[in-house]
Amino acid sequence: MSTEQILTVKDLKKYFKTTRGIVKAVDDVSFSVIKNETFGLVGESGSGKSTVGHVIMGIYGPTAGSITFMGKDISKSVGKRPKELKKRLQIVFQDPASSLNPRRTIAQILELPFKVHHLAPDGNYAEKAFEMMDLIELPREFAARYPGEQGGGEKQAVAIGRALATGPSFIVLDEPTSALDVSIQAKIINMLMRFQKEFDLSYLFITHNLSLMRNVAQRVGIMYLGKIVELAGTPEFFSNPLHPYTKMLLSAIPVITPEEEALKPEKIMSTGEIAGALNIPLGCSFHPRCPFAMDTCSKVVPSIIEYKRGHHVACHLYPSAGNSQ
Amino acid sequence: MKGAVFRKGPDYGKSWHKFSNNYLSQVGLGVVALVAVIAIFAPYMAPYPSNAGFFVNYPEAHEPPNWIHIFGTDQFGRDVLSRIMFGFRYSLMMAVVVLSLVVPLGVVLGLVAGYYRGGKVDMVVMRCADIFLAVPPLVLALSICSVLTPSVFNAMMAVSLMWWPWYTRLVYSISSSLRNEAFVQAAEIAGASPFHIIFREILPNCLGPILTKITLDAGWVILIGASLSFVGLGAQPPIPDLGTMVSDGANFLPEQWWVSLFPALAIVLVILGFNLLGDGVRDLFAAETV
Amino acid sequence: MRMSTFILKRLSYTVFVLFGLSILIFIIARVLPGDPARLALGPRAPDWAVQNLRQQLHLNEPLYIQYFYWVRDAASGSLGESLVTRRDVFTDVQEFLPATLELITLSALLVVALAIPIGMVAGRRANSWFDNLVRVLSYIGVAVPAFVVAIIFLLVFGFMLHIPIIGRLSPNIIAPPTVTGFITIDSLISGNMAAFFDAAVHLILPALALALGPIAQEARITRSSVVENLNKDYILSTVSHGVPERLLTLKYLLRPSLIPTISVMGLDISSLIANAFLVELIYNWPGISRYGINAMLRKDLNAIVAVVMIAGIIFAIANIVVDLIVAYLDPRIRYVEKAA
Amino acid sequence: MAEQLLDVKDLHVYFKVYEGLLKVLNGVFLNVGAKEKVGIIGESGCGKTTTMKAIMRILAANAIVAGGTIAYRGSDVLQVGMQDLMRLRRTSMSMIFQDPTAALNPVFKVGEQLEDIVRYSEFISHTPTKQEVRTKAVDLLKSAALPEPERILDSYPFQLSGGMRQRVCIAMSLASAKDLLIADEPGTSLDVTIEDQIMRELKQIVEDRGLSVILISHSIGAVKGFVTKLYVMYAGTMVEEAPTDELFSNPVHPYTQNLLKAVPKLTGGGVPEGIAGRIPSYLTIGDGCRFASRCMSAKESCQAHAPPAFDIGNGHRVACFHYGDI
Repeated sequence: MSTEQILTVKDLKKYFKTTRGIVKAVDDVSFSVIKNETFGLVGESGSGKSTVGHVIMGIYGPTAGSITFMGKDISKSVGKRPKELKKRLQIVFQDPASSLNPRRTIAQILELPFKVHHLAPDGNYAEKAFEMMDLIELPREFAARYPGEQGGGEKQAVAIGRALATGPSFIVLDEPTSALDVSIQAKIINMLMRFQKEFDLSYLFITHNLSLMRNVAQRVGIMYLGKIVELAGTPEFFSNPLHPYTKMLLSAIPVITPEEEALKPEKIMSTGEIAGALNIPLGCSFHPRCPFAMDTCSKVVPSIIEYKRGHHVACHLYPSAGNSQ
Repeated sequence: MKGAVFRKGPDYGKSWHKFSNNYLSQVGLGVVALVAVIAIFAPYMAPYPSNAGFFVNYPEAHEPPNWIHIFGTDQFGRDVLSRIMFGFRYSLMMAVVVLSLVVPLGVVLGLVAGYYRGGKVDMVVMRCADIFLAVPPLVLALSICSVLTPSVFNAMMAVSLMWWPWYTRLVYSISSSLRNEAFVQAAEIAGASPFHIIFREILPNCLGPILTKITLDAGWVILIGASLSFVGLGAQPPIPDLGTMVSDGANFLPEQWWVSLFPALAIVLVILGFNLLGDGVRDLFAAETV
Repeated sequence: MRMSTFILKRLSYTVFVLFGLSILIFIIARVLPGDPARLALGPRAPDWAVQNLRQQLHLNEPLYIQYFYWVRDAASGSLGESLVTRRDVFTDVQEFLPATLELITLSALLVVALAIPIGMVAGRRANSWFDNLVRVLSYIGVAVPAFVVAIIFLLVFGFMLHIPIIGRLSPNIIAPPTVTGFITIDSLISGNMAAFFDAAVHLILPALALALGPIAQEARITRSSVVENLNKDYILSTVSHGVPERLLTLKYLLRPSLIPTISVMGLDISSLIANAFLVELIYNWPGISRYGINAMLRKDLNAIVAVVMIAGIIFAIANIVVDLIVAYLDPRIRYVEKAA
Repeated sequence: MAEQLLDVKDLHVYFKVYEGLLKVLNGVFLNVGAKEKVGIIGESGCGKTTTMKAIMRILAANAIVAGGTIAYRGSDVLQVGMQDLMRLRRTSMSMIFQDPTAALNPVFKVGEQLEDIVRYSEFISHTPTKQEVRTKAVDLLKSAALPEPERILDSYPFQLSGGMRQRVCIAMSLASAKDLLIADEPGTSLDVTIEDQIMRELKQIVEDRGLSVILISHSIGAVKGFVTKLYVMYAGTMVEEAPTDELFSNPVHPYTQNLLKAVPKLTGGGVPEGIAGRIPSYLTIGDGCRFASRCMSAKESCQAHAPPAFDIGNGHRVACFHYGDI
């Protein structure tokens, strides 16, 4: 497998100004996605994982830091990006009920990207839409239907089809199955995995579901209050988690088989709640919930270090030159 | 859900079914249709078409309702029923002219301000709308009419000038919230132009409330027109405007009550019709999104 | 603390809007065809007199200078001379405004006092005979314009039942000394019960004529809000915990249901103010609206500007009051400020 | 077997909507013994919440109970008089709603809401003083693992975090649930680490107080460690009932089997195919097995009429004609 980086995020910051103060939704996040891999970004609500995806898509510009995509800097909002780039970078949103316009037919939705980028030389956009429907396994007679009449799985398939239309090389998957039932989730995930191989895609897979992540991602990053606290290859990540927060998450996941239970790390009881984005604790933002918190934890922000080869962690328990004052 | 369907629009069959099951909306549709037919064919349907304008027949003045003049006659001996039938013409014309001026303008302003939410366009448009909405529309319309020469045309212009902000505000509230919807973001990411997003993605989602408001407003515009002429700042005699007829007739209360009361009831009928119809239109669009 | 910021923001925006309104109405009065000086002096006045007056009224200056003079004068309590009364418009306003305020206040109280209980009962007993009756009546109530109601009242109560309803007081009653300007209250203060009853009778019908439409409207809104709330989880949860019926309805159901009702009161006040212009005319009610109509019919520009501004101010104050009540009812507004 | 507390038999609940009749619940059964912990799993729209609302008798106005009984301590909840129903709701059973944000009245302080419930639930014999009510409310919040109960009582719901809101709802339920606690997806709207805490606390409370519990969830893992008996629900019917361990080791109904398979495992190995199709429309649903349209082993006979629940021993019941061949 190649290690060519298709997308690199460096020191990314996204702050939102509100009347009650500044919300640091994303604070100094760096990672890169390798060509043809699925990079998983995991976190609870308020961790900033979706914001990362939205900044990459240019839904809003970053406050600081850079995003490099296929060698070009794209640290700006979508309106200012070159059209050619827009074709290469796509997103599937969490809830297809809101990402598909309820007043446009499935055909109209699927034709749009082809039309915008003039991707039908003969002008037969309807045919393009039909072909896309074949690809996402939707009967052609659904073309004139509205999204509201479809089930969640079918709607999400349409959203995937729309993302694929322009022939992208990178897709942000923003919790693509969290609005779906388990029995339908499987079909969508398998479709995504198939397309990845077929079309040489790289994914940034954002989710709160670690079990799902285990099955789809090659590498995983965990976010907590706007920062990545741990990042590793999936097998290493699940067999040897380092950060106390990761351990807490893993022990909190409900599982159904004894084999899964055996895989969990020593039980770390989950305590406390994620802090409000307006009053992030000083030092390590996880320290109020951390059973291993030390004095330094409330004072010094741990920087992220490569503890082992390919395994990064931001925690004072794993000292390196940078963290051992 | 069964069978291959190539429908171009939402399920109109179902919507119509729902609409036609609503007894009151049907009454509304009936009333509006009746008024429209009377207005269009007034010269042929009115028993005394000549009574619409300058016409004097003193021997028959102030006749109470009878078989010859079902709604009686006014101080000049004109048939009240005939004048009401012609009155509908001016009422409907008022509604049509005002709304066809106001709706496109107000809707486009609201859409654009909503799309560029937080920007300068939003600032200017919505602050202007707020200023126009700072006083009841009738009051400002009255004052505009007062500095102009009272006429049907000036009344229409004055009402139009007052009415656009309602549409701007309505559409703005929808479009500014849709601006952040994932489907709008998806269109942006696909590279769609602002024109496409405003008119193809956002506008269709505003249609339900807009059409409902248009239907309801038809009644209210007619009322405000009648109010202007009731005061004497709208249509001028001898134009058979319902408002003018009510106020003229009021001078002869209580003895010649019919001169005032029947035009008043005609106004009520028109407003009631549009109100009932408007509720039906609202249901129609609610049914569609089920 | 947050509440005061809320009020302050609301007030400053109101001042901005009223300022904008004053410019708008000033433009209407000056830019639209018609020479105020010519209007003041009449068509037969010689041209030199008109020119003199134009000079005196700064009409030859640019518009923004004229506006500046107007604002300066208004700040010092002068709104210019009325062509009709030949007094300063400010004096006229002082004389006529209380009557209108008395009328509108009573109407607004009637709306709240009648619409909310009607809507609550109709919503609680959805689809009962009472609910259906309310629905039909409210359709009619919304559709009948206030001036039509006023004429029907005049016919029925005035001419058929001979109840005195023209003006504020019968000619044979001596008005109580002015304290508040509300004759009903003034007569109570002075203990003049005859005047009180006479004033109340004169007041109630115009007030009701104004209030009928808003009552119908608000009853409908309250009803649908109640029905909607009855299906909310928080009401179901309260029911499932066995909270007594009375407490459930009068506390847990009433308060959230009132929020939309009260929010719409602003629009109702708007319709009360607008309709007062017609109803005062019909009942010869000596208020600011009737004064305004007379000014409009005679192109009395200074008076028109003043009356529109006063309508705007009343409307703005009413809206602030409505916002405060809504903020009182809904703590989310009090505590959570919207993110910018 | 333990003492019987709740016995739902053949429950049919329909909803009258504009388009016609939604036949949502079709022959639902449910059995809860004293101090028994029962779970119901099923996907969204399968009628879990409707069943619970029927038990609490808080169904929407357009609901029609078309048949069945809900025996609670021997008397039918659907038939008892208003006074008895009120007594049940105040002192015996209670329900925690899925979304704590929706379940708390947004315009009243937590204290007011909780104290009103306490006043009528905890003090049956006399009218309590304000102080008594307050003390009791504080106790309840403490037992729901809420720190600083006084501050919470003085807060509006929107000032609390999701986890705290759900704990407030639990406290409210504890006031009136002396026998049966219904928990409708208590952790679903919360984050994983918070859900984990809430479930642990809830389990502790239920065991300490000796309550019976019905725990509803669409997440199979969340109920597993909690309950001793599980029901699987699909499209308004109970398709399988078994002791928890039995259900996981020996699922019999095709739906249960596929559902268990479709859950992504922490052990990896990819995501298996789920179940094709979707839940049928309650408007046009036929008389046959409601899973037949998505079932790989469906035969023609499945379409004709609904399978009854066959008892296959060990307290294991399954509503499938072909349970033997699968």
